[in-house]
Parts: sequence; structure tokens; C-alpha cells
Amino acid sequence: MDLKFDASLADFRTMIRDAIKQDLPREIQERTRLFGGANSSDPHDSLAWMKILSKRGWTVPHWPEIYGGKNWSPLQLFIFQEELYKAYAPDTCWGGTHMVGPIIYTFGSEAQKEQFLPAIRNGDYYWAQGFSEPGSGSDLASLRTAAVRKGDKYIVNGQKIWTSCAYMSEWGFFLVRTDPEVKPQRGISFLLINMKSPGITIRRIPQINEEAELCEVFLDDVEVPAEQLVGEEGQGWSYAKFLLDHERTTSSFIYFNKRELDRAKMIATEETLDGVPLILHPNFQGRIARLEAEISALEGSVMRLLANEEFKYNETAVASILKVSGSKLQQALTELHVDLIGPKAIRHYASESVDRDPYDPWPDHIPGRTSQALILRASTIYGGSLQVQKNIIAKLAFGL
Amino acid sequence: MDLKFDASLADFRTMIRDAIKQDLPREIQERTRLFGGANSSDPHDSLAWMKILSKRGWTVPHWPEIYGGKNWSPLQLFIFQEELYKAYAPDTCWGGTHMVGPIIYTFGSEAQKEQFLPAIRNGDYYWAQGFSEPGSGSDLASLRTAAVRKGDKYIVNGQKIWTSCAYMSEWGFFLVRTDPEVKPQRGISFLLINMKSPGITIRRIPQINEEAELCEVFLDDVEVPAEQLVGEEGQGWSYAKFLLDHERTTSSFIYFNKRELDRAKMIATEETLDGVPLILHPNFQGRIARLEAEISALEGSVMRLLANEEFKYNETAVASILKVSGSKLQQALTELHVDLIGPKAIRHYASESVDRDPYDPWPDHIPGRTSQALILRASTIYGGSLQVQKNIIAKLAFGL
Amino acid sequence: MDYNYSDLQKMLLDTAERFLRSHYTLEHRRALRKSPDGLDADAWAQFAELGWLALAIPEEQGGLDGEITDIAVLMTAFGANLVPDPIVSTAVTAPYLLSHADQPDSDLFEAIISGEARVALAHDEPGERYAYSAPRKTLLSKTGNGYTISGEKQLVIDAPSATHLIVTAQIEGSGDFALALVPATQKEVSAYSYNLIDSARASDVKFNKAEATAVLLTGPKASSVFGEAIDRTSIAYGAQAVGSMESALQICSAYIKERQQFGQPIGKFQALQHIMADMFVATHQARSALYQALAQVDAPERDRQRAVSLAKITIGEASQLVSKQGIQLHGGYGLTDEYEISHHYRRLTAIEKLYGDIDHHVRRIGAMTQTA
Amino acid sequence: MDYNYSDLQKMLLDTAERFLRSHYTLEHRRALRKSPDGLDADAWAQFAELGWLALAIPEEQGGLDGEITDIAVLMTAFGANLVPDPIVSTAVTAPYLLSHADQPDSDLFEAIISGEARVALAHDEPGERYAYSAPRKTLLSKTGNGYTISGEKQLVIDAPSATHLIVTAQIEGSGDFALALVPATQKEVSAYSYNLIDSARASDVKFNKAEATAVLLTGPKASSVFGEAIDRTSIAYGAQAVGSMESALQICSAYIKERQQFGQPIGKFQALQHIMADMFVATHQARSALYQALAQVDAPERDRQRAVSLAKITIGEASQLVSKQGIQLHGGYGLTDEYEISHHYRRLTAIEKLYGDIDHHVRRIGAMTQTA
Repeated sequence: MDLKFDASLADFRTMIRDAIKQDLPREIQERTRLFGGANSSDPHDSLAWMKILSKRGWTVPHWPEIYGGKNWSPLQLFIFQEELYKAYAPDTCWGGTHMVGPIIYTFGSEAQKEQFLPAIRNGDYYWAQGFSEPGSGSDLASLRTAAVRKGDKYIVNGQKIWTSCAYMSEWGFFLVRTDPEVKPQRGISFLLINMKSPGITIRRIPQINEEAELCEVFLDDVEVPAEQLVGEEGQGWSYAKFLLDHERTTSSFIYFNKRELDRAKMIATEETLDGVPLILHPNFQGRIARLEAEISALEGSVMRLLANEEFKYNETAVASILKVSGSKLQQALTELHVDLIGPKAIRHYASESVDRDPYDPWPDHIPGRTSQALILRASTIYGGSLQVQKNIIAKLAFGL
Repeated sequence: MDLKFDASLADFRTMIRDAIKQDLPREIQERTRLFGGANSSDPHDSLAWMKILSKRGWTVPHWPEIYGGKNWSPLQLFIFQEELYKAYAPDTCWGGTHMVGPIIYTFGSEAQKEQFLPAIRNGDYYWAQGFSEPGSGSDLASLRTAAVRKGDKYIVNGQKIWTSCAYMSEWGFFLVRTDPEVKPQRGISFLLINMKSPGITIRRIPQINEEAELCEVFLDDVEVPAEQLVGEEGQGWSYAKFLLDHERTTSSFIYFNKRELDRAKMIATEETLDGVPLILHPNFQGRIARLEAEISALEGSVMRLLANEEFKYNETAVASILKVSGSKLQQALTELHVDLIGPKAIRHYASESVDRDPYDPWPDHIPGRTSQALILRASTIYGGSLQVQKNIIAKLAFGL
Repeated sequence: MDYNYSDLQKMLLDTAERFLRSHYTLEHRRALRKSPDGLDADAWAQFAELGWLALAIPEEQGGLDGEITDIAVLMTAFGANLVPDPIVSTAVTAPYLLSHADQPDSDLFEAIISGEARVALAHDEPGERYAYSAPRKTLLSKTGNGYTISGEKQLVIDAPSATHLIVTAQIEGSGDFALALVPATQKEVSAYSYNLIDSARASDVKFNKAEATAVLLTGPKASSVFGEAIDRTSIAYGAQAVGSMESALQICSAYIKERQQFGQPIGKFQALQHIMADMFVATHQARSALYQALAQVDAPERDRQRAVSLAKITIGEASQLVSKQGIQLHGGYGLTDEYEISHHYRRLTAIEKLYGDIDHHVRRIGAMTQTA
Repeated sequence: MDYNYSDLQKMLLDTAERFLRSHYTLEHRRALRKSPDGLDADAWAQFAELGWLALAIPEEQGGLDGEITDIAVLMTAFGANLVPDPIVSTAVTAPYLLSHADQPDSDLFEAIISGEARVALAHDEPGERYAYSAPRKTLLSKTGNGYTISGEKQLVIDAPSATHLIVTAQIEGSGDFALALVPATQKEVSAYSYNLIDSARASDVKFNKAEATAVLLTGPKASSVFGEAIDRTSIAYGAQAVGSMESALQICSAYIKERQQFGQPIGKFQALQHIMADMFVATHQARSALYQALAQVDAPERDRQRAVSLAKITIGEASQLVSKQGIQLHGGYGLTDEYEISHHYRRLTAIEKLYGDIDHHVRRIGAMTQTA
């Protein structure tokens, strides 16, 4: 056992921190600070930031070196992400850098690698994720969007939902059913689709925070060249599972959670009750301390997975722990923000209003907090709901 | 709507309070205060107290007048019970006064009424309840103890469990299966059995708090005269349900919960941290305030049921609310006691040790608290576990 | 004791349910967000017509002299239907303050009852947090033939559509606490207005020697009436919260019976059934807590405050549980503006923060406990 | 970083699991309650034999110089098997204090290692609550040729079987903080002893000019070493808690697969599956928290305290969840002395209260946050 964080990484951290400080434009940082929640950076900012990061070759450090990765250790990657978050840098376009990218370099054709990997690396355009459907939320195996092979094309018909920023994506990666006859999981394939293709209609879904970044995507006889199939027909389900295995610790949102804890402390220093900062009030101190304990434990759990601990229990069940704990923390922290700002939390701020209204007399730590707390009710829903995670644990850890 | 507690009841309350103060022997009060938890008064004290109460005719005030009841209103009965609890009076023998008694006067024969009702009223002996079996905890319909009619007797074989104080009970009331052929609920009958009958063996079960008031009762060819069948054969299940309907608000343990809240405040005044009473520490104040809110709501819910509100939802589901909330409160309050006494909570006190050791230097509010908290983990288990209550609600309130 | 609705209350509730449900559809409410001041003028005229604006006003002022229980019953219907209009300020808070004024103003009552006047309460000042007994910085000054008021108020709920503001202030010179009536439409009153998360409205308001047309109450009586009004306001919002939760229960129950996943309605899953059961328990307890507070509304101050705070804690906790779990039951759809449950969550979140959040009321109870 | 056990640790754990599991059966532990001082002498001899009593002792004192991680690994096995013997006092706390003494006492180390001596820490005084930096009332006085100690200590864990006590005191005259070694078997030391809920033992101890055979440490160094020892003690108990929870998981999983209700194993019910899942998450997080604390055990004071307190909060909360829900899964049987789960609950409840409960550690973190 060697439980201490390698001290030599301190230099690496400084190097990353300095670089971000130098590179990250203030206005992008500000937008991310106010309204960039977990996984919801402004896509324009994402792409702009990727352009900047790509100069250092830092958009996809986690990829294999031959595809432009940096060969950093898991701990270095951890530090890199943590510093990005701390600095309120936007996420990269996750669909590209962490989902379709790895799928393409692992299972894609050479032509696909050539066409897409550089574009993903450079942040040339945004990628839409077409997995969920109206009838299959947590039950992905039941998806119905059909792709029928006709000559050298697939004709795709169906509907996807919860697609982030589909309205401004150039490409999308879709799970589609290519074989309705076999077992549900076996008939699914993985297609790349140009979002400007005829037959695609996109509707932005108005959300609880009055934003509308999630979309419905309707596919009506969309023609997709057969060479945009990734890997083999019928393997889509296993590619999607590969993604999950590949990104086991992402669902912890550890960087986000640590940053938002810091933000809570900051707000608790600014906000007062009877003239005394909230951070001196035991109730709020206690809530903060308990969340800090939970985050510290979660960080330990992330490290254990990153460091390849041999677990007594099934590793997928162990990974579900990160999702369960991380998603609840996202909610608890952002609700704490709301409670810290108290009555002022009930004001509605639209993300664009921040740029628009320089006369707003309210302090700078208010805008965006309630919006973030509202939308993060989603954290226990998407990517396998809390209930689904518990089912997984019961089954895989205990055989129940 | 008339939501105010009838002011004229204040006099009634004073009358009750004064009477209890006058009647309740100090040493019984002390034992109840220290180790008499919810539903676990010392049976000797119960009977002794019933003897005293019976002089005023107050052992069964909730019974019909012709059987010795007092014709008090539901609110008067509420006040009576509340004052008993506040004064740390022991419970009456609940199995007699609130279970088998009402069953006998409602469904029993005249002979049974004559034989048993006066004895119950006077607290002549303790009653054991033989419902649960090792294989049927929350699933009463699956019970297997068999009573086979042979001439003018039933021959009973089987095993009961969780029978409070069976080892010192003179009579017991049992659910037994008289017809194994019909639907599980239909073949059950309600038998009165003398606990001294040949073939009955009793084992006291050592408990988590190192007491042993719960018992296993083994019945081995026990002969029970047929006239000890209550009501009709095969109706046992419906009588048991009648009991539930009859005592809808009991499961709230509202009197207990109110009293234990007061006790928490008392302990929080006695115990100090850095020289300051805990009641001045916001963390403990906050916990107390939240529990007080829950108890106040629960009391409202009890009143609504007592006052026969017309509910939009099924009334059995509404009654389950009292059990869910009341049982969790019992745990939360007694755990609060434990947390208030802090490190001192880890000392084991057996109930008999209180009488034995006059030299114990520890303050008087310590003994019994942890014991009570430990055993009250049972409150969400017996009488239909928390999970069973939620199943009931889902089914009866929402048809799920 | 009788927990059943009186015939009058049944009628009130039926009428309210019928009108509000048909008028305040989801689409209509979403459209109302774009109105300049958050007022649905047609609906407001109906409120007047139906007598709701007169319910809390004494008979001698032309009102219906309704009891607080009647008001609470009406408010549950408003909560159930997520009405964003400024009903509480004008029909609950203001009538109480105005009718306890040293000199009640019959004209204003008439204007309220007819739907012409709407009155908001301006109390919070910048940097404050539920400071209902702190001294005011806003100054009420005597001038030649009247009074002027100067100062800043923050988060004045329902101000954008208000014709009048009741402003808390200290009297210049004596420093006494006072409640003053200030017409909202004068150039000395300037407002910075915004939407709230539940589509209600509020403003930050500056008074620059604005005319106060009446000094309603001063000194200790002003303080105690003000405290009573705040507690009644809390009860009215609490009743709205109860109505909202009860709606949410029905919505969720219907949804999980309908929605299919893994080949069956999701309501067949025990885990979701138990979530519904938790919501049911919390909602019922919330209504019980409301009744407990209503029973004490005219009790001595300490008893009243205790009961109101206990109810606000229970209702606040229940609101969060019911609406959050309601969203969880809905999955992704729960997060959209197109499903009712997300609106209940926003409304319930806003109500929890109005006139004292859970933390505030826990403190108020805590302070009472330590002096018990 | 490497979270896997070293070969040495694997061996240590295997040996411990094998011996403890076979020796500390439920029946044996229940019987041990009746022993006069809570000591299982046979087992203790085995502990010595297996080198466990030497694990935390420096090499130069004849010990094995184990790291805190090794100790933690061993402690998980003790927790998993609910060993009530006074291992932490003698094999974790005392060695740390004694080895940091100004003049380490080789004879005492030898006696500890051989199993002859057992040392308990006497710190708490009546009326105190986790007061680890409060001034002591217990007085250490210089006499002709040595020191005497006078005062009262409460809840001295593991005292009944201890041969020596390490007593915190203030030095008469200077008022400095000091740690003194006091032989337990002298008539000037009188103990009132009792069982704890987890079958461990403790005493209230009175010192009436009792002889102190050594003054281990004084002044600021005594305070800082004492603080370090307390934190290490907390970690050792925390590791026991983790082991206990991990045992509880296995016990519960097996139970709900076996137990039938409503015609099927109760483990088929989704509600119970989700409870198991919650327990799994909490247990895993507790071990992670333990590792986080272990990583900081030699860090500067503030970092160490922070990490230990965070771990104690997480482990404490997890302990309660796991053991309470474990009982719930067992139904009535969970409340009997005859099922392991009730013993885990008692042990975990006791550990939460030892050397700072959750509330204490929340306060400690809170105080750090406000001065960050």
C-alpha cells in the first residue's frame, strides 16, 4: 500500500495551473463560473476553448499518443481535469473527446479515423449524442430508431431525445436498430450521422431552468452512407458499454463537486445573517463539513479505481458507487448554494441575462446558482438513474 | 372546520394529571422512566399499576360502558393516555386491554366475556400475543401453527415468536390455522390458550439490549377446549384486521414521542459541551426543532384520524402514515438521546442494575437511554415493517 | 374538533378548483411569463368577481370577513394550480395590515375588493435575510402636510403589479417602527423588477422622498401587527405549498402508471412505489402541520410563532421531498418546462424561501427551546 | 499510488482472519461478557505470539515497526470479527505515546510485547465531552523521590484489564500539561468498572496520591504527541468500523438470499435490494475515507486533523446506516443477541462515540473552515 499522493506531481499541477491561467479568456471563464454547471458549458465556449487548448495539444490528453494523446498517468489526467474545473474552464465537447473519439480510434475504420479524429482533437465542431429515446430512458435496450440497409446507405427513421445542443452540432453519433429480429441488445449498431442531413429535424426542449440546450432529434428517412457505420453491425450495444467501462470515474463529477464545495465556502463567507457571515453559523458549517467528508471519501474512491485496486466486488458495481455518490453530491452542493443565498435564490436568472444587464445590483455570486440546482435534479436521472445504479449494485455485487 | 383543541378539556386534563400524581407509586414511575420504553413496561409494574388504576375504573376507559368503559370522547382518551405517558406511568397490559379484550367483547361468547373481561379490567394476569411465527414475520397469512379439532378440543402444534413476556403470562391469544385447505387468510382462527397448558414450552430470547422480554412459544400437542375459540372458525384473520382498524392511531406512539422529546430537551439542558448546555448549541437545537416539527405534524395527523376526517385517500393508507412517521420518530428521538449523552452512551446498563447499584456515580439521565435506542430499532419492524407499510400505501392510496 | 370542510368552504374550494384549473393551464402560465408585470388581468377580474379579494377583509369594510381557515382552503387551490398572480400580498397580507391600521382606509379596501388596487409589502432591505425584527434603515419623515419615505427595499414580492406598497420604516427622530402606505406610481418610487423562478414577480424598490399617503401603524402595535401579518402570510403560502404537493402526488401517481420501461409500467417497481409512499406520508403530514398552525393563529404570540415555525419546517421539508422525488419519478421529462412537475418544484422551492426558510424557522424554534 | 495490500499485509490479514474468526465465535464472545475484566487471556497470548502486540512498537524497542497502514489492516480484521479485547489501547495508542516519551521504557515495551502488560489511556474527566485540549484537573505532583497523581478520570476505555494507565494531568505549580505512567494495581488507584454495549470494558478511576512511575512527556510536546496519538487511535477504531461494516454486508447479503417471505427470498424485493445497495455504497466510501486519513497521518497537524475528522464523519455516518439497515433487513431477528448483526450495530455505535463522535468532528472541521 502506498496511499500518499505522489509529491512530484506538485510541479505538474503548477505547470497546468499556470498554463490555464495564461490561456483561459476571462469572458469564457465568467460565463462558465456563472452558468456552466456540470456538463453544461456553452458549446461555443467549449469549441473556442478547445481551439486554445489544442495549441498545447491538450484537448485529448487521455487518448493514445498516436492519436494525439499525452501519455499522462491517470493521476496527471486527474490533476489536469481538476485544475480545469478549478479555473472555471469550460468542458471540452465531451461527446467528441470522451465518447465518439475513443469509439472511433478503437473500433472505427482508417477512413473514419482520418476524417474525424483531427476534427475532434481540434474542436472543429460540436458532436451530438443520439442514444436516449422517448420510450427508452433507463432502458436503452428497448430503443426503436431503425436503420435499414439499402445498398450503400442506411435509411434511418425514429426519434432521439435529451441530445445536448443538437441544434448546433455538426455531427452526431447514434445508436440505431439495424436488426429487429435478434435479441434487443444484439440488433443495435453505432452510426455517425451528419446533423445537417435532409430528414433531420431538431426541437429544443425548454427546461426547468428556462434554458433549452437539450433537444429532440427527429429522423425521417435520413440517408446515411454505409461507411458511417462504426465497427460491425449489431455491435452498437457493446461499444456503448465499452464507453461506460472506459470512463468509470467520470460519473463521480469529482472535479465539479470539489469546485462547488469551494464555491459554497465562498458564498458562505459573502452571505450574512444578522451581520455574521454564514460560515460562522454552526448549521451551515455542519452542512459544509459533512459534504466535505463525503467529497473526500468520493475522491478516495475515484483514486482507488484509477489506481487499479483489486476489488473484492464486481468492478462495475464499484463504479456505480461513484455515480450514486457523485450525483447526489452534485445535488446536495448546489442545493446548499441555494440555501446559502436564501431568499435571493428565488430570482430567475437566464444565462444570457448576465451579459445583458450591467445594472443588476445583486452580488455576483447569485446569478446561476438556482438555475444550476434546478437542472441538476437531472444528475440522478441521466446516465443510468439512481434506481438503475442500485439495481446494478444489487445484481453485480450481491447476485440479488 | 374547527381546528382548535376544545378549551373545556383543560379541566379534564387537570383532573387526570392530579389523579395520576396521587396514585402512581414512585418506584414504578422511576423504573418506567429509566427502562420503560415504548410498549415495554415491566409486566409486574403493569399489573400493579392496573390494580391501582382499576380503583378509579380507568384501566379500560376506551371500552363500551357496559363492559367497564368510561364513555370518554376520543380527545379525552387522548389526553388520558398523554398524561399517563408524561407521568411515566407504565402501560397497561396492552394485549389484554387493547387487543384480546375488544376482540372478546365484540366477537366472544357470553361465557368468555364473563370469564375474561373482569380479569382483564382488573389486571389480574398478563396476556401473551401469539401472532408471529418464525417463518411469517411481515407475512402473517403464511402462518403454520395448526389447531386440529378433536371432539370438544383443539390439538395445537406449532411455534410462535416475539411474544412479549410469554414466560410470565397466564393466558394468551393465538392465531392458528384450523383449515389448511382454503385460501391462506380464510383458514385462520382465534384461540385463547392457557399458558400453563401441558405442551407449552417458552424460551426467552436474549435481545440486543441484553434484556429478554420477548419469547418463543413452542406448542406441542397442546389441548385447548373448543369453547376457547373466539367467534367463528376461519374468522381469525378478520378479527386481527378488526384490531388494526380499532387501534389506528396507536402505532403513532404519539404519547411516547412527545414525552421523549421533552426528555431530549431535559437531557440537552443537563449535558454540556465546553461548559455550555447542549440546548444552546445550534446543532442540537436544530435537531430538536426538526423533531418537534415532525411530532407536531404527527399529532395533527392523529387528531385528524380521531376526529373522523373524510379522507380523499383510503383510510388504511392514511393510518399507515402514523405508523411510518411514528416509528421513525421513536428511533430518531431515542438516537438523539444517545447523541446527547455522547461518550457516556456506550456504557451498558441492564434494567435491573438501576435498583442494584446505588453507588453509580453517573447522572440519572444516562441509564436506559442506549438500551431504549437499541431495542427501538424494532419499531420499524414489528406490526408491519416500514417496507410493508409503504407497500400498503402504494397499493391502497394509489393502486400501484 | 372538526377537520372537514364546512359547506361554505366546500363551495369556495369547488369554485376555485373549477375556475383555476380551466384558466391556468400549463400553456397559459408559460405565456404569462412574458407579461410585463406578471398580472393576468382577466383572471384578476374574476378573482374580484368571485369575492376572493374580499375574503380576508372585515365586513365593516365591505369584505366577507372570512376566517383564516377559509383563506387557507382557497390558497390550497391556488397552490394546486400554480397560480403566479399576486394573490397573497393583496388578499392576505395587506388586508390584515390595513384592517389593523389606526385609521382603516375604506377607499383602498373598496379598490382592493373591486380588483383595481393591488398592494405589496416592502420590508427586506439590502444585505438582510429574514430580518423581521431588525431596525429599518428606510426613513419615514414628517413634512409640512404629510409624510415622505426614503430608502431601499429588496425583493419586494408582487411589487411589479402593485398599485400601493406598504413600507416598513423607522420614523425619523423617534426611531419608532412604522408601517406606511405608499402609492407605487409616483416618480419618487423607482423599481428594478425581475421574474422569480416560479413566474411570480418582485422588485428592488428605491424611495426618494416618496409620498406616504398614510401612516398605518407605529410603535409596538405596528411591530406586533406586522409579526401577525407575516405569520399569516406564511400560513397562506404554506397552504399553497400543501395544494401544490397534493397536485404533485396525483400527477406522479398517474405518470408512473402510464409510463412504460423494461416492459411494464414503472409504477410496478417497488422502489418507485416506496418513493410514492414517502411522498404520500410527507404530503399528509404537511397538511396536518398546516392545520396545527391554523389552530394557533390567534393564540398568544409565542404559541402562534411556535406553531407557524413548526409548520413551515414540516411543509418546507415535505415540499422538497415531494417535488424532488416527483421529478425523479418522471425521469428526464421531469426536468422540462413542458411537464407540470417541474413547475411544482419551482413553486415549492420559492415558497420555502419566502418569509423565512427552513433554517430561519429552525432557529426561531431553537431560540424558543432554549428559553423554555 | 497503490491501494493493494502488500504481501506482508496480505499475510497479516490472512492470519488474523483465520485466527480471529475461529476463536471469536458468537457464543464465545457472548460468554466473555461474564469475564471479570473483559480479557480473553488465551487470545491475548496468541496476539503476543503472532506479533500483533509488537506491530506498532519501534524496532529499537524490540517491536516490528509496522506502519499505520499495517495496523489499520490488522484492525479491520479485529472489527470484522468483533473482538472486544483491549487491543487498541495497548497495541496502538500506548505504543505511540510510550515510544515518543522523553525516556522510552524498554521493560514496559517488553512486557507489552510479551502480553504481560496492558496499558489504557486515562484522559476524560467527569463533566467533559471530547475535551482533548482542555486543561486537566488531575494533578501531577513532585514528591521527594518521584511523582504522585491525584484526580478523577471517567470512562477509561479498557481500564479493567490494564496493568498500567497513561494519565493526562497538569503539573502542580507550572500547570503544564503532562502524560504520566501509573501502575494500575496500587491501592491509591481505585476503579469503578462496567461493561460497554459492545462488551468492551471501561472504568471510572480515582487517583489518590497514586505513584506515577514515569513522566512520559510534558508541555507542548506532550500536547502534540497526545493529539497525534488520539488521531491514530481514531484511525484504528475507524479501521475496525470498516471491517465490521464489511462483515455486516456479507452477513446481510447471505441472510436476504436465504430468508423467505411472501413465497420468495426477501432479497428478491427491490426495496431491500436498494437498501443493500445503499449499504454497499456507504461501506465502500467508508474504506475510501479511511485511506484518505491514513494518507495524511504524518502530515502537518492541520492536514492530519482535517483528514481524520473527515474520515470519522464518513465512517460514523456509514456505520449507522449500514448497521441500522442491516438490522432492518433481518427483521425481528436483527434485534436478538443471537444474530451477529445486532453485535455489529452495538460495536459500530460504540466506535462512533469513541474519541470524538460525528458532532465533535463536524465541529472540528467547521472550526477549520471558518479560519481557512
